[in-house]
Amino acid sequence: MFKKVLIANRGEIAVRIIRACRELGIETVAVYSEADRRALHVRYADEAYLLGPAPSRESYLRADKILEIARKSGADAIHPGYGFLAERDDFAAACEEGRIAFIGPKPSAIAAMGDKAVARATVIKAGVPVVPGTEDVGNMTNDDLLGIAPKIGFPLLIKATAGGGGKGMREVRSLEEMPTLLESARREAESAFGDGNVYLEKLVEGARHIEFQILADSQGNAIHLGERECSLQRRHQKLLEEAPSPELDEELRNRMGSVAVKSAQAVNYVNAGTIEFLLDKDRNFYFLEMNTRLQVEHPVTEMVTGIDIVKEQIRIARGRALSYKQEDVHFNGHAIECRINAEDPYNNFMPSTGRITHSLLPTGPGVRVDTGVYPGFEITPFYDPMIAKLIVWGETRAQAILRMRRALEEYRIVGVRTNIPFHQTMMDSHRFMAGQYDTRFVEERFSMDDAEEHRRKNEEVAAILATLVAHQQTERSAQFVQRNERDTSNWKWVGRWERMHR
Amino acid sequence: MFKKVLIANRGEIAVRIIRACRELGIETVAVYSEADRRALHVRYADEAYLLGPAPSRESYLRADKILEIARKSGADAIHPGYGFLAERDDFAAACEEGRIAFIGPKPSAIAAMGDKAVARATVIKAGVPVVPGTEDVGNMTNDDLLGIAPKIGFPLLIKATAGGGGKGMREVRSLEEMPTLLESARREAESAFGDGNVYLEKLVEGARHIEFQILADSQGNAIHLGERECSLQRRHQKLLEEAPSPELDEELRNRMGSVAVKSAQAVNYVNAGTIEFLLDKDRNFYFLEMNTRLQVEHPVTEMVTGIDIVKEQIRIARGRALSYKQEDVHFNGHAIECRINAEDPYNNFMPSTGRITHSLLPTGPGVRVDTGVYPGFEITPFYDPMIAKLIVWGETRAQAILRMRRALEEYRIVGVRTNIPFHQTMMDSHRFMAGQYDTRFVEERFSMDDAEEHRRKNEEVAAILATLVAHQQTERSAQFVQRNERDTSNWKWVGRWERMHR
Amino acid sequence: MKYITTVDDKQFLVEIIDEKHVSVDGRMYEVDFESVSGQPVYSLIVNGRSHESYIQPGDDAWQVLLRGRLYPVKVEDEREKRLRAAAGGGVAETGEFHLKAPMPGLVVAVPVAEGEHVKKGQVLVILESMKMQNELKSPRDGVVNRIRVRAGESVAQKQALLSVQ
Amino acid sequence: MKYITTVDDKQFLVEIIDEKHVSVDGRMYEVDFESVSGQPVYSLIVNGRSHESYIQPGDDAWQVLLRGRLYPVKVEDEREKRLRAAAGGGVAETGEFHLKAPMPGLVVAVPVAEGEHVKKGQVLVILESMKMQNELKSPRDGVVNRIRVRAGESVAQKQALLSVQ
Repeated sequence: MFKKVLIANRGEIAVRIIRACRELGIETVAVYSEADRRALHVRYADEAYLLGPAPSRESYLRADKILEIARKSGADAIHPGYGFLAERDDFAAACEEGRIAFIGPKPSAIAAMGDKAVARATVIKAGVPVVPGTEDVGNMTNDDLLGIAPKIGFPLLIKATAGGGGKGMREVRSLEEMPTLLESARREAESAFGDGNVYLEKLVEGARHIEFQILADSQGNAIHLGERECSLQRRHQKLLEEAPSPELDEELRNRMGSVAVKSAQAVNYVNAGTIEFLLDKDRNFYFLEMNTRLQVEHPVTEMVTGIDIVKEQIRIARGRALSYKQEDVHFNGHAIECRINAEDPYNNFMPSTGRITHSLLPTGPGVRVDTGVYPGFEITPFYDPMIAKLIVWGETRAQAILRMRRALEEYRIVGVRTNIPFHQTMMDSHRFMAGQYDTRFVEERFSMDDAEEHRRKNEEVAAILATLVAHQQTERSAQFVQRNERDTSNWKWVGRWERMHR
Repeated sequence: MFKKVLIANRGEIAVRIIRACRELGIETVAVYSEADRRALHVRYADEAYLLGPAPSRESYLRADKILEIARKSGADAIHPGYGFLAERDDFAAACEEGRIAFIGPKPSAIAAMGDKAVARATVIKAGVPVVPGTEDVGNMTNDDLLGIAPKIGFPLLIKATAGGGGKGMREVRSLEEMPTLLESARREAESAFGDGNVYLEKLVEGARHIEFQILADSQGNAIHLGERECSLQRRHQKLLEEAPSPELDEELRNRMGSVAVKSAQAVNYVNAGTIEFLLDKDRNFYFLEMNTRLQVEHPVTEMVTGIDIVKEQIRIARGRALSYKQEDVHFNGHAIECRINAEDPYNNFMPSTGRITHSLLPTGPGVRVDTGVYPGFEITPFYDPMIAKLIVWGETRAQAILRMRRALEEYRIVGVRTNIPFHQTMMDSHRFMAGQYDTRFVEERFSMDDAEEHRRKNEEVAAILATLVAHQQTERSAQFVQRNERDTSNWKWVGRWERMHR
Repeated sequence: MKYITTVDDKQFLVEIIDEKHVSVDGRMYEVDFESVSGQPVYSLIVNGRSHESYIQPGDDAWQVLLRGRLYPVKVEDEREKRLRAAAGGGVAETGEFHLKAPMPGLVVAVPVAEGEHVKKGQVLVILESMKMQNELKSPRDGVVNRIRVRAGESVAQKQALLSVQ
Repeated sequence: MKYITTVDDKQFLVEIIDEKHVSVDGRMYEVDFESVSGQPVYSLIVNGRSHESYIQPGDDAWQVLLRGRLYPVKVEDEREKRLRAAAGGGVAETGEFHLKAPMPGLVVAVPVAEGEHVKKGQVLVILESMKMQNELKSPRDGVVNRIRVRAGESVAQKQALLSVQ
């Protein structure tokens, strides 16, 4: 067993990994930026070391410093979480050289899957279907891409080869708008990954985003833990995930699952990873990309399988065989995850910063919250706006939705705006309830004004509430005036006292 | 379906029931005492009505007022939770008369099982083994009891016939000490239940307290959801429960389970209930009593079966058949519940009151918290000291213990003392880990000083921490002095100003 | 005390009678109003119905978050209402609009120039914050004025970026 | 600044050198000490080890709750230490002990009388609170004095109940 694991990350995922380590009796080392001295992962870890100033480049992306801290603290292993250094093959290789276990795949697998163009080429060879797009190419110029685009056909997507999380992604409807979009995609990719390379892919319309969780050990065993439905996205950022997908039946699940396992095996994959597919209206599916790391949305899979994916990752990194065979994996009930972001859904999802002054977590049966924040914590503009993940389990999808609805209503966060109202509106949406949605649903067919009837019902209550608060404020400021008057008279009294003792 | 349910309770269980109702789309009515205006159940319910002053007799025990509120608000049903009016057959009967569904058993079943002496007689007739003790008797005088005691043999227990939760219970080692103990038991029973009747029972030594969760519908179906191990008690108050019991195997579970179902059927039981057994060292088991209501510790059963017991209670009260047959009930993994009480384990478990100023709930995989408190809430001396239940699930008992250990470490409550350190010490106890404990373990073989090595390790850190805080305080008070000096000079300045303008 | 309270497009005449009574358009309500743990979280029980709300002052209206929905609510006493009526409507459409940074961040681009005519909804500034590029748009048609930032510059929250006249 | 700090029966010489350095019995430590969200919750990183603690002043020692264990810690500067040494030990065993109600509650019984000799550990008052009967015991041998409450009486927190001399 590892004795000590360094977690090269922050926020909810660092806390999640610390929890797994603690439950395995492994000591934990946190690293933190100056903005995160009071962050939960620092509070919960056994050891904590400062990396540098708040910007990621000077802290969580400083591979050199992180390795130095690992050596200094005597950590046997590093868990990279997601984002930051998680999909950097050079970092995984540096860990290997430093004789520190990297809790993730081999550098070669990261490299093969990390460059989206190489990944496509690799899985095509293994007979896995892919979305039509630019093939086997690395550094394409804008001219190259503009030339190939009409052959792929519009609409199409520009995607960052180093990408992830929708960063550097742009949708192109015509050749005319393509040059500008290429520029902005490259700019965003450069800023997010330090790599401005992009490639093109046909936009599959009416598609669902379905991904399969893979576990593979170093002894050649590879299994899948079923799918996650991740079609609810906005600007290519996932907002809500569920397992299982309302669209899949067992036959399709088995078929896609075995293709997913085959894709992972094509790069001799070891550890936890995710194969993303697009599923079109006719139930054809295409390999999109592989995420060679733990996903944000891994908890929905944990809730329906009972398998702790992070613990399994650690087990695999120690060289042990998987605890489960494919036939041991059973799916029980339904799970939904809502990503709670510090964003204002009433103002174009504008990020919101500030101090969380009050917070009440939803708890009770079937509810899990993964978060890195707490009352008193300051949300800074340096990192991504996800402050918590709210996950529920129900015996059926309907029960999970009803439970999520009550959990969202219970969740109170005061001090920053959050997208909780967005999720509440989603839970009330008939299309969502019916499971009828695709990746364009949020942007094209969803509105925050949906629930007009709900609204009318509570207008009078809102009027009473605001009037009472306004009235209270007026009364209070009147009292301030009165108190000031008393203060003045105090001063007068001092004067009088002075005169008396003159 | 019911449209509106009144919850005749407070605290975590009121919140638990509101959650179930909300997930079923049922409106909820809270009732509250003057001390509970800001309580969580009032905040979460759709409607809320004041009952009266803080003491239970003037609020939560006011059956008349509660029924009036039910009528006024148009509630179809009342859920009594546990404690307060939950086991009062007259209240259940009054609900029936008022054509409001009582979410619990028929008054006749409450009456039969509520009087412990009658209960014993009833199950004996049905062929269920009981602990030797006073039989078929109601109002026994002290003289009667002192006469019978030697026949039962010492040690024995005095128990309140209206009892529950260990109130009015006393252990007697000899005839000499019995008169005093009878007095104090009757006094406590009178104060807790308004009924000073007591009976005697042989004390089974080295026994485990094992209880079975029963569900029975009005159509004659009755099943059990397996057992809960509740042997960890102090002063007959349960502190920690787990499911399954480390002592039971499947054969014994089936045998005890079917006796439990038979006991419930002996009183034509309908709804959720619990049969408590003593299990002695030789694996003989004896019926102790039936709790004709939801139990505090129901969540451990929910965690291992996936069945929402409160939702099932509501379903049964509507006259529907159970959702499950005995063969649908499967046990998965292991669950532990720690009752978090506002009590100081370092000071003889003295209750602690005050305002919770800061609180951080443990969350993440496999953790559930049921609570009625939040930061800013005031713990008053009027109600019982349980402020939360921390429940964890693990694939195995060992994993559940490790998870509970990390959850307890994460749980921060500032403002009142809690028994969290007690549970932490328990999780480190070798006997607990091995599952080797009985109902006397906490009082006779457990010590808060157990973990001496742990202690030594952190003494130096504690020294540094306290010195830094003390130092900071000294510095700060020095600053106050300086500020006061400035204030004085301000006054001087006023004087000077006065003189100038004279 | 009487108030004219506007929610969405609906107007209510709200009278605070005493601590426990409020009338709305002549309908009398019994109210029990408490703030929770010193936060802008309020518990209101009105004729038995329990509501919890998070209420913050906004630019020209209270922001009331109630069961997950946001209600901007304007509360005016009768004197204010009369004054505003005298001044005439259409306040927001006239005068200069000052674009301020809604959060600290890095200016990625300013795709407009001083003197340029812009349409309502047109992007004025792209601001990167929390790893996202956020487009700050013009709330109305007008002419760009006083650009105070350049691409590559870091800005503080509420820092003035430019105005539209 | 130098302190003599006692935990359980163990004494440490703790010197606060500057904001970032502390020496304990001559061993030098790098410390990073922060209070969390304005509460008596403290985060201490000492030579890389992260500790979180809840620290409250007690009657004669700081109550330090660290990883679930409670440590009563006495902190004295050198002057205080010398004074106490001069005054002689065994402070707690002399003088009058005043029994105060640890919480509000109802006095169920006072099973002792004024002038009665009591042993250490003997029950002085039974106080009902939170539905539990709590036995308040004598911390040492002595004679009961000044009983100020009777059975059936309600008492406030910290209210004086009786004393033992």
